[in-house]
Formats: sequence, C-alpha cells, structure tokens
Amino acid sequence: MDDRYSRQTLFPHIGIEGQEKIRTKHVLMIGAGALGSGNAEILTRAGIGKLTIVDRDYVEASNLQRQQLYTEEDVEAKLPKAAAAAKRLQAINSEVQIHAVITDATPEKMEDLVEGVDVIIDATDNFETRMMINDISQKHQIPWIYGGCVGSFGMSLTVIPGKTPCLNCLLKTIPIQGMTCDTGGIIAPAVQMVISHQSAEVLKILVEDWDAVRTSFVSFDLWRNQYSSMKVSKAKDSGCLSCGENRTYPYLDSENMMKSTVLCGRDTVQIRPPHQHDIHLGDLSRQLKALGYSVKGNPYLLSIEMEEQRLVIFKDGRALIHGTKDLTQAKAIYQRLLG
Amino acid sequence: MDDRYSRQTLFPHIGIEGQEKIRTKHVLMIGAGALGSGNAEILTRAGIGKLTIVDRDYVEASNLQRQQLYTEEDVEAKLPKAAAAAKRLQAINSEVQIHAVITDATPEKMEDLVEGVDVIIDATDNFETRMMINDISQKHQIPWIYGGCVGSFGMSLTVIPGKTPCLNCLLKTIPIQGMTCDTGGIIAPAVQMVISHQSAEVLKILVEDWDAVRTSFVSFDLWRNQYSSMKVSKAKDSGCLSCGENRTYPYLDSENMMKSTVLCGRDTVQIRPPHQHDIHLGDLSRQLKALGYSVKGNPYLLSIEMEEQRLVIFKDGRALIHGTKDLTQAKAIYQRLLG
Amino acid sequence: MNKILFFAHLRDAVGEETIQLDLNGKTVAELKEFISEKYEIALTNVMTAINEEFASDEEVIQQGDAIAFIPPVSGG
Amino acid sequence: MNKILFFAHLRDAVGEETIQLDLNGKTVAELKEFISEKYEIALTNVMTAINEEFASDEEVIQQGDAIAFIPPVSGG
Repeated sequence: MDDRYSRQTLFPHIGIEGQEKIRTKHVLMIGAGALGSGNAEILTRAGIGKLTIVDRDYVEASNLQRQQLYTEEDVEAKLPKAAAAAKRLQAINSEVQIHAVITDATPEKMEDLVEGVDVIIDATDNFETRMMINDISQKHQIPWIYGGCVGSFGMSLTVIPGKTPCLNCLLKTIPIQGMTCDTGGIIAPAVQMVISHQSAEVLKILVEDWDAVRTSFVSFDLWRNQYSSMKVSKAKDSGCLSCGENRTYPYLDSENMMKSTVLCGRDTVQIRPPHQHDIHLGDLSRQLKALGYSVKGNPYLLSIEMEEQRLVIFKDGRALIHGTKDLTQAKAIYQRLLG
Repeated sequence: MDDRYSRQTLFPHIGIEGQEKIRTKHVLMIGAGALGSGNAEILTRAGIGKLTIVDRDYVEASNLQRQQLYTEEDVEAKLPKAAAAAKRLQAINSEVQIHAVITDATPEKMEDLVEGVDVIIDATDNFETRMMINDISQKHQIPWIYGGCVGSFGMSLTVIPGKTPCLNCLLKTIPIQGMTCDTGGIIAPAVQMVISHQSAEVLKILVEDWDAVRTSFVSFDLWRNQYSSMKVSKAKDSGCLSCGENRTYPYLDSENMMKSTVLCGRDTVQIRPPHQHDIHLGDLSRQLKALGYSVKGNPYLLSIEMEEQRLVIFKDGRALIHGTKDLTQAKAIYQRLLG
Repeated sequence: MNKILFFAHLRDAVGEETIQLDLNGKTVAELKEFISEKYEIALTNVMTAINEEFASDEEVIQQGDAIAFIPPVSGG
Repeated sequence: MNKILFFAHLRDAVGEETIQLDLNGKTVAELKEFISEKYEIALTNVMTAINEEFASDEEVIQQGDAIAFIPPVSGG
C-alpha cells in the first residue's frame, strides 16, 4: 500500500510533509449519522492518525438513504453506529487508529474526550450539543467545524478559537425551530456538500495551512441552485459568553442542559429545554402538517402523533413524550422534531 | 426496510411520487473511479431502479484515498472496479438492480449501453470519452452530467439535449492539458463536491423536476474558497457538430478516436491522438517537473520517467510509451498525464 | 430600494426567492418584525447578511443594500 | 479598468488570483494571447466568462467587465 496516498501528496498544499502531519493528528467526531459517516470515511481514507467517533444511536433502515458507512446487515444487527462505522473504516484503512465511543456526549464526557485532540468535527443533529462543542472548543483552544443540513439546504462554519467569531457570537442562543431531517427530509447530495466543506477545512487545519482556512459562513441550496458566502469577522463579540473577555462557557453548565424525567407510572418522558423560549406554535404546526404529521393543537400546546409515540409540546418549549420510558430515546425524538 | 426512504420522501420536491419515479429509472455511469463510486453509492442508497456501471480498470492502492466503495481487500484481490463496486452496492441496497460492465467504453459499446437509459453520469477521467458521451447523449436525447476535478478544484455541467448547450458548444474541441489527478493530485473533498452537484442534478432529472435543473456551469476551489456559477445559455451554437442543425456526431466516428499500436518487438506502445494539436511543451514540462516528475526535453519532444514506464511525447501530441505492450494500460497512462 | 433574499424553508414560506422593499434607515430588527408579521414566519434565530456580510439586529439598512436571511439548520 | 480572475492551476501560474488591466474594446482572443505570452501559459482550451456569463473568443470586452478564466479539468 506504498502508493496509497500518492494523489494526496501530489496536491501541492499537502505534499509529503502535510501527509506526515495528517498521520500524527487526532480528530474527534461528535455524531456518526450522515455528516459523521461521510467525514469519517474521508479522514480515514486520507490517513488520519487517530479518529474518535462518539455516537449514542444505532443503525436503522431510514439511515441507509444517506449514511454512507452502513449496510442492510448493520440494520438487521441493530449495531450501534459508532461500532458499525469503526468496522467499515478499519476495512478501508487498517493503518488508522479508530476509537468508537457509544455514549451521549455530555459536557463531563467531552472534557475527557478532547484530551490531545487537534480538531472537532460537528456531526450532531441538534444545537444543544453544538453549543456545548462550541464552548469546549473555546475552553481548550481546539478548532471545530459546524455543519448542518436539511432538505437540499446546508451550511458550514469554521471556528478557530482566538481568531474567528464563535457560533455563540452568531446565534446568541440555541435556535428553536421546526425544520430538521425528520421533518423537512434530507437528500444525500446536500449531506455530501456539507461534508465537502467540513472535510476540506479539516485537512487545511491538519496540515496547518491557516491562511487557507475559510473565514466566511457558507450556505447553499442544491435544488434551488443557491450558494452564498457570508463574511463573519465583524460578528466577533467581545461580550460573548463563550469566547469573549468575560467568558463563562454557559453550555458546559449542566444547569443549561436539557432536562428529561420519566413521569412515574405513565410511560411518558418529560423534556424541559434549558431556557424558556416561546415557540411560535402556529408556525410549527403548519410546518409539521405540511410534512404529513397529524397535528392537533390549541393556543397553549400542540399534540403530534408519531408511529409509536405521541409528543405534546407546550408554548414554553416543554414537552411530554408519551409511549416511552427511555430518556435517551425521548430526548432524541424531541431534538429531531424541534432541532 | 419499509422506512428506508422516509427522509427522502419527506423532501417535498421528491415525495412519494418522486420516489416511485426514481424506482423505475435506469442510470448509466461511465467510470467507477472517484466520481463513479460516490455517485453510484448515492443513487443506490436513493433507491434507483437500475444502475449500469462501466469501467475498464481494477482497484489499486492509490485509489483508496478517494474512491469510496473500495477496501484494502479489493486492492489485494485486484478486483475490477465495476465488480468491486457492485459487491458493495448490493450490500448497501439489495433492492437495486446493479449491472457491472467491465469494458472500455467505445462508441460501438455505448450504442448498446444507452438502450432504455434515463440519464448518463460522466465519471470518466478524460475528455475523449466525455466528448463521446456528449455525442451519444445528443443522438439518443438522453441528458448527461459532466463532472471533473483535480487538486481542490472541480466543476460540473448538466446537458439536456434540445434545451441546454452541449459540451462541444463550450469546448469546441478535446482540450489537451497537463493537469490531471495523476499530475496535480486530488483531495477527496473536491471529489465529493463534484458528486454533490452531479447527484443533485440526477435526482432532479429522475423525478422530472425540469425547472430545478441547473443551467449554469459550476466551478469551485475548496482550498482557495472560490465558487463560480457561469451562465451558459448564450453558448448554444447552431453550428455545433454535436447538437447543431447539421450535426455529424464527430466523436462517435472511430476515425476521431485515439489510436494505439504496439510497436513490433520494442515493448512500446504508440499513441496517436485523434486530431493534431500543438502541445505547449515548455508549459507541460514545467507542470510535470513541479509535481516531481523527472522530465527531459528538447524543442520537439519531452521524455518523462515513470516508475516502470517512460513516456515520450511529441509536439503534435503523439506519444511513445516504453516498457509496456498493453494497449489499454498505455492509453490509460497517456490520458492520465495529458487529460 | 433593497433586495431581500430568502434561503431554505423561508423561501417556501414567503413564496418567492427575493422581494423588493424600500428599507433605507430601518434596522434589521424592524425588517424582521415586518416580514414575520406579513408572512407569519419566525425570524428570531435567523441570521442576516447585508451585502454578504453578517449583520446584527441593530444594524441600519442603507439605500441599495442587499439583505439575505439565512436560517441556521440543525440536521446532520 | 477590468478585473481578471484566474481559477485552479492558472492562478498558480499567474501567481495571483486577480489582476487589473484596461481592456476596453479588446477581444477575448486578444486578451488570451496577451496573458499567454506574459505568463507562459496555454489558454487555447480555457473557457472565458464575462460577468459570470460564457463568452466566445470573438467577444469584445467593455469597460468594467469582469473576466474569469476557467480551465476545463479532466480528472474523475
């Protein structure tokens, strides 16, 4: 396999020297869904030294349409994504050290996971975890790369601590909105385009070509043929609680994390978001109905029928998930529908 | 696997109806290298009815860095790419009919291959085959999607016969140039970004959303953060020999194909390009040297040392490949170095 | 006049990719409120670009500025 | 004045992403010949965009037009 990286070392911005750097670096991937599996495959093929993949989920049939490491066999075996990913990645490149971690990424776990890490790739499906990654990145001075997609629409931002604005500078809060892959659908080309942007940025960082790193917020829509590149340097906020002068890393505080509780004897889990945000129930209801969900509601709440569960969401963001006692499952359902 | 396409049918521009269309369509993929393997995986996961994959090559170690269907095991077994691709694709989706054809795509073979095909995806590594695809597309009124990449740079164009200009309108001739993946290298993110554009266009065509089809020539550079979208409607040329009023389909004529001959008793193959084009030898020499090749030359020819072969190229594009008697290998070496 | 560009699901809610409005002297917050009410969409968490540069809610729009609304998406 | 933008390996050959030249009244073919000689690069098969629209070699460049050279690439 001597010749293995020849097309990559021929690329002048990587070269033999860059390849040597890639071989000694450690990337932490949070999530092994669509963005995670694609990014993991590129880095493994590129010859990354070590790749740690963190995921809480197992492989399901509805993943196969866009999550590139998985097969029908993995669905039948209900393999955890991190384990199924590691198996395929090792067959692709046995030289790479793959570390699969089957867990829900919490602030406490992240503190251990970032030890010795050079870049963090965001491959999560919710903003709560992203904001936590953003704080961890600032605290430990580790670059991270945001990626998100829904439908044919996607976006990416590279965050370099001490240099670029952070995601909290741009968003100020955890966005609540009703458009996720589980509501707006997703097509694989949009996933791949986000992966292209994320993985190119990772390679630049790994070979330490800092001048090449993208300083704009990219977004695109492949179905509508839109592409936009928004300069963000002006957004850097010295008062930002994540990267500013008096930073407190609010999203590492478990007080700010989503709370979930099993309601005793009711086969129901209650989810309470970290901050009270008023949700525009009419807007959410229209979106979910347009997507074929059966939604009933009144001015105080919406009730959404799902295959095996029923989700009731209140105006302040609190929700009851009926039909489960599994906290992780309930949290995942909530984040899927509400981002 | 009932739920398999749920995230795709949730996407409003596909829906249940679009999914049904995808399931009845037939895509022809010419090439199973980097662009071919990525496009094939997306279409297989998307539930395409039938996919025909044509490739002349077998899996080598230097492919693994970016050709996503292949593993170390395929390299050791020296499996033909079309066969290795089919094996992996069937594990991903057993519902899809995969047809692997291990052959060099010639005009004669293409006439058979396009029977009943809805879209052709270009995943070749040379313009001679592309121009032939372009002519076949016009002759049989089948849309095709050009994709090309080198380094961190890539491009794509959608050609709809009777509607958009064709590749021959834009290029007028087969470009000769010294920059290919074997000379300029290639990074996987650039490959994936071309695939994103190609596969989104294929999905639009399969679900017959003609208004959404991209009418501009896209090019981008992920390392230099460039993206450009060039309108091409003005380029449609009524005098074009491929799509104009008096069309002759010049690239289906074997007179216009590259000629290769084994030179008797010399362990050498001669390659003669279809048209006499003067090559800028100084320019080619500089590019190849910059990439680490040992190049010697005089005003009439260049001599390029490769691992096991030596290539001598003359100013008119004719070349001798010393160290082989294999016509297909010699042709592949020529096209790799000269595009 | 000012051109306003909508991305992703905002485009569907508005029904058009771009609209034209005269916004000289208005703030981004004022524009967001107007659009929110007129099209019944939530713009609280949506990012705003003025001439391809990030703009805060306080920023004042000038004659000829092109405004784009980009909703952050969470899927992955 | 006119801005000329170079993509991919052309950018490396020229050494800059953009250059400024006064090209009012010149054809694309004339510009190609000038650039070819000055930077020793082959532009015969390179596509030209004027203001993000495809332009033939015969097209005449106007004051203020932005020109981009896009080399077709064959890798795949």
